Amino acid sequence: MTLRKRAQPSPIARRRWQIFRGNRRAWWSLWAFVLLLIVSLGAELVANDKPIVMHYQGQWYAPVVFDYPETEFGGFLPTTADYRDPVVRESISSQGWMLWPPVPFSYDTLDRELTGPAPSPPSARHWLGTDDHGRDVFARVLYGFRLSVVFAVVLTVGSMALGVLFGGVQGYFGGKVDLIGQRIIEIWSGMPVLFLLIILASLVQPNLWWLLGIMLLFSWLGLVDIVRAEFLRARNLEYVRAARAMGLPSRLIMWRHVLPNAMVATLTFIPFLFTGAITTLTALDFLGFGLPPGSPSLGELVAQGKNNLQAPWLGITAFLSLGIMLSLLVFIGEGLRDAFDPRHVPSTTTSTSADTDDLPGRTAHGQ
Amino acid sequence: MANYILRRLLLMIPTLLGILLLNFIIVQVAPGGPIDQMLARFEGMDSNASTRLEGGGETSSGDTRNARGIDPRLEEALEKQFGFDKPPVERFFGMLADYATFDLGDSFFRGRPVTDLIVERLPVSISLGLWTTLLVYSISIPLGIRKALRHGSRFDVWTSGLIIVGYAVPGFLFAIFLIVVFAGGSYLDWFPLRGLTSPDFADLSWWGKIQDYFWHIALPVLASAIGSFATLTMLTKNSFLDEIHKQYVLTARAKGASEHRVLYGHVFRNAMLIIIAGLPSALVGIFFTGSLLIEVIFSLDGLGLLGFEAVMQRDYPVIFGTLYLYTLIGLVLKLISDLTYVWVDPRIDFATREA
Amino acid sequence: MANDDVVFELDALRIAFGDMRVVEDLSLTIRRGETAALVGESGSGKSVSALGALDLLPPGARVEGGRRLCGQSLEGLSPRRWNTLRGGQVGFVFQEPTTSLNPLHTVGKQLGETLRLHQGLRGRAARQRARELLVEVQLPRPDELLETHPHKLSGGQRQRVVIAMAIANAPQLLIADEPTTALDVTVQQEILALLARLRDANGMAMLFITHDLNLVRRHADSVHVMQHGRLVESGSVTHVFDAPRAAYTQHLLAANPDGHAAPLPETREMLLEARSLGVSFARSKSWFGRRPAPFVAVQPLDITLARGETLGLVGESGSGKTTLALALLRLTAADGEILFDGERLDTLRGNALRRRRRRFQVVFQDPYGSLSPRMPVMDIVSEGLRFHHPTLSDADVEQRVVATLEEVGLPANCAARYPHEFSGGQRQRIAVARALILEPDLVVLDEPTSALDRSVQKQLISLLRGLQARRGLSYLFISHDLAVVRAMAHRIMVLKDGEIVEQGDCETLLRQPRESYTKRLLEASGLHFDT
Amino acid sequence: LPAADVPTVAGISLYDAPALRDGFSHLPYTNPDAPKGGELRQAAQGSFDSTNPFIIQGNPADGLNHVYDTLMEASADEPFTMYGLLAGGIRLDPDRHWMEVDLRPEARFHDGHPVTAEDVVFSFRLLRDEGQPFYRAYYADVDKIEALDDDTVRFEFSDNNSRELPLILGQLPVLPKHYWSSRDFASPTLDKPLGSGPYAVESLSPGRRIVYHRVEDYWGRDLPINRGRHNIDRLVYDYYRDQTVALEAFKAGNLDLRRESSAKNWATAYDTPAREEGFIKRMVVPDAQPAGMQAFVMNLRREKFQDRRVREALTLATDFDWLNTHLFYGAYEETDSYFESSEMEANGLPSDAERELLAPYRDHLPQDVFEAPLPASRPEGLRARLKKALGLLRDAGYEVRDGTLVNRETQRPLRLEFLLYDTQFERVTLPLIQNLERLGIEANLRVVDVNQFLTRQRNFDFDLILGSFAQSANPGNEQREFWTSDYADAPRSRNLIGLQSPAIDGLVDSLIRADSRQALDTAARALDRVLRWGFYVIPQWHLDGTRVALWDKFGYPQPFPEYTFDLSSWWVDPQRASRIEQRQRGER
Ligand SMILES: Nc1ncnc2c1ncn2[C@@H]1O[C@H](COP(=O)(O)OP(=O)(O)OP(=O)(O)O)[C@@H](O)[C@H]1O
Ligand SMILES: Nc1ncnc2c1ncn2[C@@H]1O[C@H](COP(=O)(O)OP(=O)(O)OP(=O)(O)O)[C@@H](O)[C@H]1O
Ligand SMILES: [Mg+2]
Ligand SMILES: [Mg+2]
Repeated sequence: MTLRKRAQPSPIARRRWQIFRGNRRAWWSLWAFVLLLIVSLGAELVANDKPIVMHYQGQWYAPVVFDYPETEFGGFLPTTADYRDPVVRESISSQGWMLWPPVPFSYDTLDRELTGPAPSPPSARHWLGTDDHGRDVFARVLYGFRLSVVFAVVLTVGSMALGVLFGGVQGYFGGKVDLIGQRIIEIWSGMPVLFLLIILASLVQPNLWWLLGIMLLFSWLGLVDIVRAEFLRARNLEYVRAARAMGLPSRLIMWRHVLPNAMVATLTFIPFLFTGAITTLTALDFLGFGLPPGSPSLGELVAQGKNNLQAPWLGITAFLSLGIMLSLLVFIGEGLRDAFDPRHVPSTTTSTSADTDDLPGRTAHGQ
Repeated sequence: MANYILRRLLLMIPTLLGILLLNFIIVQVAPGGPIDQMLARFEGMDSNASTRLEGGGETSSGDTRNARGIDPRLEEALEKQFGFDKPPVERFFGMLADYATFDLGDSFFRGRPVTDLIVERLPVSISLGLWTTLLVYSISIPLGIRKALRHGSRFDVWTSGLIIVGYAVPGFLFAIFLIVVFAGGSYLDWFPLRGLTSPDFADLSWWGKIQDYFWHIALPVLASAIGSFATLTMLTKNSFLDEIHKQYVLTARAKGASEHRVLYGHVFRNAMLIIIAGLPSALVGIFFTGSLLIEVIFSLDGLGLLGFEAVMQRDYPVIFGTLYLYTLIGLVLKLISDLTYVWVDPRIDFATREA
Repeated sequence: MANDDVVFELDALRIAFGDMRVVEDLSLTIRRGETAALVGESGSGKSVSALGALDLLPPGARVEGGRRLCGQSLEGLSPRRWNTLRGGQVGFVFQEPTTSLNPLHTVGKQLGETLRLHQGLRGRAARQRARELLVEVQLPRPDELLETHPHKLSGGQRQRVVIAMAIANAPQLLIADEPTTALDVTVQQEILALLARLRDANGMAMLFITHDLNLVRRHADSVHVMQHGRLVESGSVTHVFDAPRAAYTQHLLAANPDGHAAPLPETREMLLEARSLGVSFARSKSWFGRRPAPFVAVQPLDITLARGETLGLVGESGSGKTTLALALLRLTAADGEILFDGERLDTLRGNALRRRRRRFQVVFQDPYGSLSPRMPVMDIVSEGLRFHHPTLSDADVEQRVVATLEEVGLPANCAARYPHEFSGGQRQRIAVARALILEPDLVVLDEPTSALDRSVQKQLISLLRGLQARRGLSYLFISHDLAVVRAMAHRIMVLKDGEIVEQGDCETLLRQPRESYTKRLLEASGLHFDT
Repeated sequence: LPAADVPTVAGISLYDAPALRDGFSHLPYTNPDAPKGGELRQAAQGSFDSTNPFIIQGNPADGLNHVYDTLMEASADEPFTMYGLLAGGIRLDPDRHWMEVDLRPEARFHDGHPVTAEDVVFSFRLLRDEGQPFYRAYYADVDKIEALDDDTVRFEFSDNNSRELPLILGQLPVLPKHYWSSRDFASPTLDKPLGSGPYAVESLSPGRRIVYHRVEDYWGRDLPINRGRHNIDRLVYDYYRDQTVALEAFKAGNLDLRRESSAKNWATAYDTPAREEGFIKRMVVPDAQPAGMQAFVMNLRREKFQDRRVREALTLATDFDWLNTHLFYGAYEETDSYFESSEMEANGLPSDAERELLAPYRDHLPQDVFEAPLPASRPEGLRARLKKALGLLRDAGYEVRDGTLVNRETQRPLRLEFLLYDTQFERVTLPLIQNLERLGIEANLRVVDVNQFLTRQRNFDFDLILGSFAQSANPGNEQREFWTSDYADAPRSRNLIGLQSPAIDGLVDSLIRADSRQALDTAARALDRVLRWGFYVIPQWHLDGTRVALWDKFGYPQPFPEYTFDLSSWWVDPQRASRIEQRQRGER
């Protein structure tokens, strides 16, 4: 028997990892995404309207972490100092120094020394220009990326879990569970989301978490039908019967046998669910039921792009941020798909055929 | 099966009731009603879709004419006219009784039957929905299949890139882009800016009408389709990747079936289940609620806009009438898609499986 | 050595998956009207060679060496050419008949497609021909079957459909990979006779892959023996069988299922009892038509199985063996009473039933289909163990998996591979390992040895018998291979059309069959059951 | 006074006599020799589904007013002066208890039926009873209407308080009785309406476009009031849902003229080839209409706004200069008066007449009203203003603790919420909020949908909202609703501020009772003074004029009429029009 020697602790995981790494596009996308995520998580240190550290009259300050009143630096306002105010800046630099983040604007900083009208085009001062409020677009994208990613991650994971759970249970058990479950879902999906948002907005100032909650209540509905269909089909397959014969409980059968095969759809949807979540935020912002005004959301940037056609950098930036994020996710998703595909051919053999625009496995595939 | 269908059809009644009731309650709870809306209208504070969706000027012009205020008796009259003097329960059952006979009532604000409003807007929605769906499906599915065949190749990568770009570009931004470039005064002035047909449509020849129609819907359809390619293509690709290595594909190959036959005759049906599963909701979405912004931008009066405006204006008859209709169609579509599952894959049944 | 007579020729064929070489230097030639048998150890590369010859391997496989059909090289053929070749000039019967059919197309449609592609037959003509083909391969109820989807057919029935497809266009070369494993001996005889007729009439060449040396002896002209991906011996049947040169060939020829099940203890403790157990399937009805009478797959019957006993279940293909077994294990809906270890099984449900399942395990007739395609072997085998014995540590589980895999003759290092990367016989053994690892009291084995060569078969049988002796296991053993049944069973039950025609003690029944059906079975098997 | 003793005149004015003598030949801002012909295409916003603009239901098309003649027609050159149109002669009781109108006997509807007194009475009743609710409010003081004979109508008024009523009646559109008596007036229709006006509907397609053509044999074409007006042959209203697209349509030459409401678009959106080639031109048409007050309104019903010093501090936090240069391309002017850019705006120190009006309330008013000149002096530069604001807040009993402004007594922080229903104003509100935050005020912006906005506005459940107090050249009764105590607690009233000040009540009274322009101006200035020194709102900005961009094919009289932007006196210059047409054709 010509079985390959493998002596790793968890060979299958290793194999998947190897395949994933073998897919250069996915691998680099993962890195890029992680990098972006890290940078945006540390957004306060990258783009902020406060110095990271400063030295004034022989004392050290860390304005990013602590609030100091302006009076501390010779001003008259007893509230948190505005370090961008020329008066404050002058006072500090005459008796010390400040270390500014690479982008000296936060997402809500109005550039009061802007020379032209806002939105102003990209320049050395504002790498991606300013939006129509006079705020730095780069800083907004950075913070917006973080916000959107948090929103999208939670929403995606949440709706995946719910969608797969409900769709799976209905498809797998069928009968009454399916019949009644489906009707309940139909009723549920008939809920007027817009009205719920309106009601919500009349009760509280909607914030990220509120929106997330409401969206989570409905976003999973889109997945249910597809997962259910897959489960309806898969439950009749021979290996599911085999798993039942083994005495496995339904949850395990669903989780380990049916789900991995219903994953095609689900896995395909992840990147789109992810960006879909961001677009949902956009739409909500658009309708005025979104994040509180001033929040750095990519959606708001898109809206601004539309309202400021004369300032194409707004639309382009929004489009690029969304596009890059989606591309990275799709590529990572493809890598994952391959890694979990039992039939995936390791890149060593495909590397030749993969790059010729030819059917893969020229000789072997037939035809 | 006939039994199952019958049961499903009967279950539609409580489902519809449930949806209507739920909506009725929630809509009652939401702040502001049609009367406030009506009064706001007199005060010049319009709340139609367009004002919400775009940036305009920085000054709000007040209208002196209306500076006179509103007669409090008017409010009462309106209440009576709209039937709000009756208790909600009575209104709800009245509505149900009407709906049972497909009488959807009259719009508060437009003073016309809801059915007329819907019928009037159907051409736009059907045009947009039909052509968008056709375009998307006829491109995405073959493309997805091709991508599955050439998984990992350069073709696969660049097409992925392309459709992702299409997905990432916000539809309305793209629509505006199309308008500015292809229909505006600054660059190419090739396409009309708005509407479904030209003003002189009626006088055109038979062939001219067709041309005129497609000339008008080209941009809107493109704009509303652009974002839809990605999911469908990727879904098709991945389902095909999943199926393409199964043993029966080998059998088909061994039979001497051509690649095309293997893919479309054998794999297609096996892989299409989830795409069929997603179809009803996609259809309802595209036809009825879909492209609100596209409709606004291309000044098309479609159902999406009708629904949105009805919500914003609290035009209850329109809200509930359309809801009733869409839900009914949605439920029927869902039943049809369930039956399609069985037709596509005869192994599927809906019977209970015990643990 | 080009010769007009040579239909098919392989020249130093080499096949590798990645860096794993599975076939090395395989050369053979087949002439018109010749039946060449390819035999060898399970996993030695027989199927892969056959697939490789026709470019049917999955991507990632590398095929090198010369392949010629009727003197024409098969390298670099255009897709169009391949299409006329495959299915037309070359018929192919796959080893796994159960999974080879498109699950969504009716039998009629799949047969019709072959006919249309190569003969241009359509409509009534195609249907007529398809029906004839079904009759030729001995399928009952041909009209109904034409409208039936594969999942409603028994294993043997599916196999015959595949054969019908392969011979539909009177190919010049027929590659048949274990074509008769799921067929009972009488049908097997008829099918092989049919193939022989075709061979003689059309001058068809046949590459016959099998592990059944009896068949080779009786039906083949030449034989090629493979081991570890290499050809160890080839020659005419008489030559090789009479004077095997290679050690492996000698070993293979010597290996015959022998021995008998250990005698039963005097006190027979009942483990499984079923009373008037019957299974019927609703026939699909046309719209608004009246529902036709259900198809009765198993007539209500009684069955008993004692602790430590092996009951051999034999019978015609499609007679309801698999259905009966599944019904006994509550894997398909059935009427009647089932008692397992004194407990009513048919009324149990949910968790209670699930807990019991550890005690009765099953090896499915279609091992490929019964293995989750996305699970590596390690997970497949260990899954039940982890669930039923949650206290076991990872290391323990792993060690037991490795041990079990070794027992069934699979090396432990295959644990990280997925099912599709195995040969038919290997998969069968994975399925056996999965059942045995739970240490059940009863195992239902549905054709567990159909894809195994004699030597592995022998090894497996002795493993099963050993376990029985040690742990008092009971087996319900379904097989067409009477030699194996004889080696395993205490008692035999003969099934025909869902009815028990005869049952009794193994030796007695084999030596003195009472029913004519049984007699025919025995005759056809070519075995001689004298003491 | 009996009707016979009252002279019959051709025009009436709110206070004084109309500027034009009876028998004038044409309105001063028209060109009697203007060529007829051409086309004017304009964008309309949204959609329409009705041609009946008078009723509640339906979404009426634009431009329907061209179809109907009114009793009188306003002059764009004078504030609140009207000349007879259908009315050939007017007899107005000097005490304004009644008015009689003589219809011109030659007046005809488009179908040839004469316009009779019956039609006037019918129209009046129809609009009052079935028309939009404002008609009922307008005509509430008309006690009686009566057709004296075929051509004479008499209106009788219930009290003489509203000087404006005769003018409002002058705006009465006259509908054909014979047409409407067989039709349902109350529900929307898409039939082409029948009127007697200069234009008639040529074609319409609901929601898309409506086209009017000039009625060639319009009965009134040679009236002095119409001479040189209604020159353009076809008026086209194309409906666009989206302003961006409408703008593109203009640039593409599908529209001839566009009023621009956005400073940003004005500054950036018109750089097209057509403009460089001189085919498109932009201009700001000035008008002398008072700009009114657009502002963030403080809700005085809330405790925190009771202190004038707090209110003043809040007004100090706006940075108009920054907004104007950075957001508005310098297009606007800061508003500081409630009667901005009109005679009624208060300036410098109060005049004697004003002092006289103010004197009775001296005790209730801050000293500044009498002693400080307007506009109120404010420190230059944001920092200085913030400093002053901080000082004011400290005086008012607030102090900053841990960065937040808290009331020294109650310990409660000063929290403000700006309520908006429209995201457009976000960009002007956020800077203000940031400035307020530097003072330690916890301000936030809340954008809700219109319905909720209305509900909250009705219940006066807000801190600050965007309010707009539009002013006409002749302020009148509406001032009561804007400023007086009676309306402070009336739901839905327009006294958003919640003013309850006897001084203001009194000043409004004298304003409404003013019997000459002079008296009116004085009262308005005094009122303006009091309101401004009360710091009830955070004023915003205004624009004196209308921004129009047009394809350069129009002729228009110059100088423009003083008060209104009036397109009816424009004409199409055939030569320039054909040049533009050539260009359009050449490019396609
Ligand atoms: N897709 C694959 N990837 C990797 N290894 C494979 C793959 N398919 C088959 N193999 C390996 O190739 C070897 C030969 O397999 P093959 O199916 O030809 O065996 P076989 O001789 O037909 O055996 P059996 O009699 O059991 O069917 C086996 O060891 C199997 O594990
Ligand atoms: N799901 C089903 N629906 C309808 N008929 C079925 C179904 N499953 C099996 N049958 C029919 O029941 C009969 C018995 O099938 P079964 O699989 O038990 O045969 P078997 O004895 O195992 O045959 P083989 O030896 O060929 O595997 C066959 O005729 C088959 O066509
Ligand atoms: Mg094999
Ligand atoms: Mg069987």
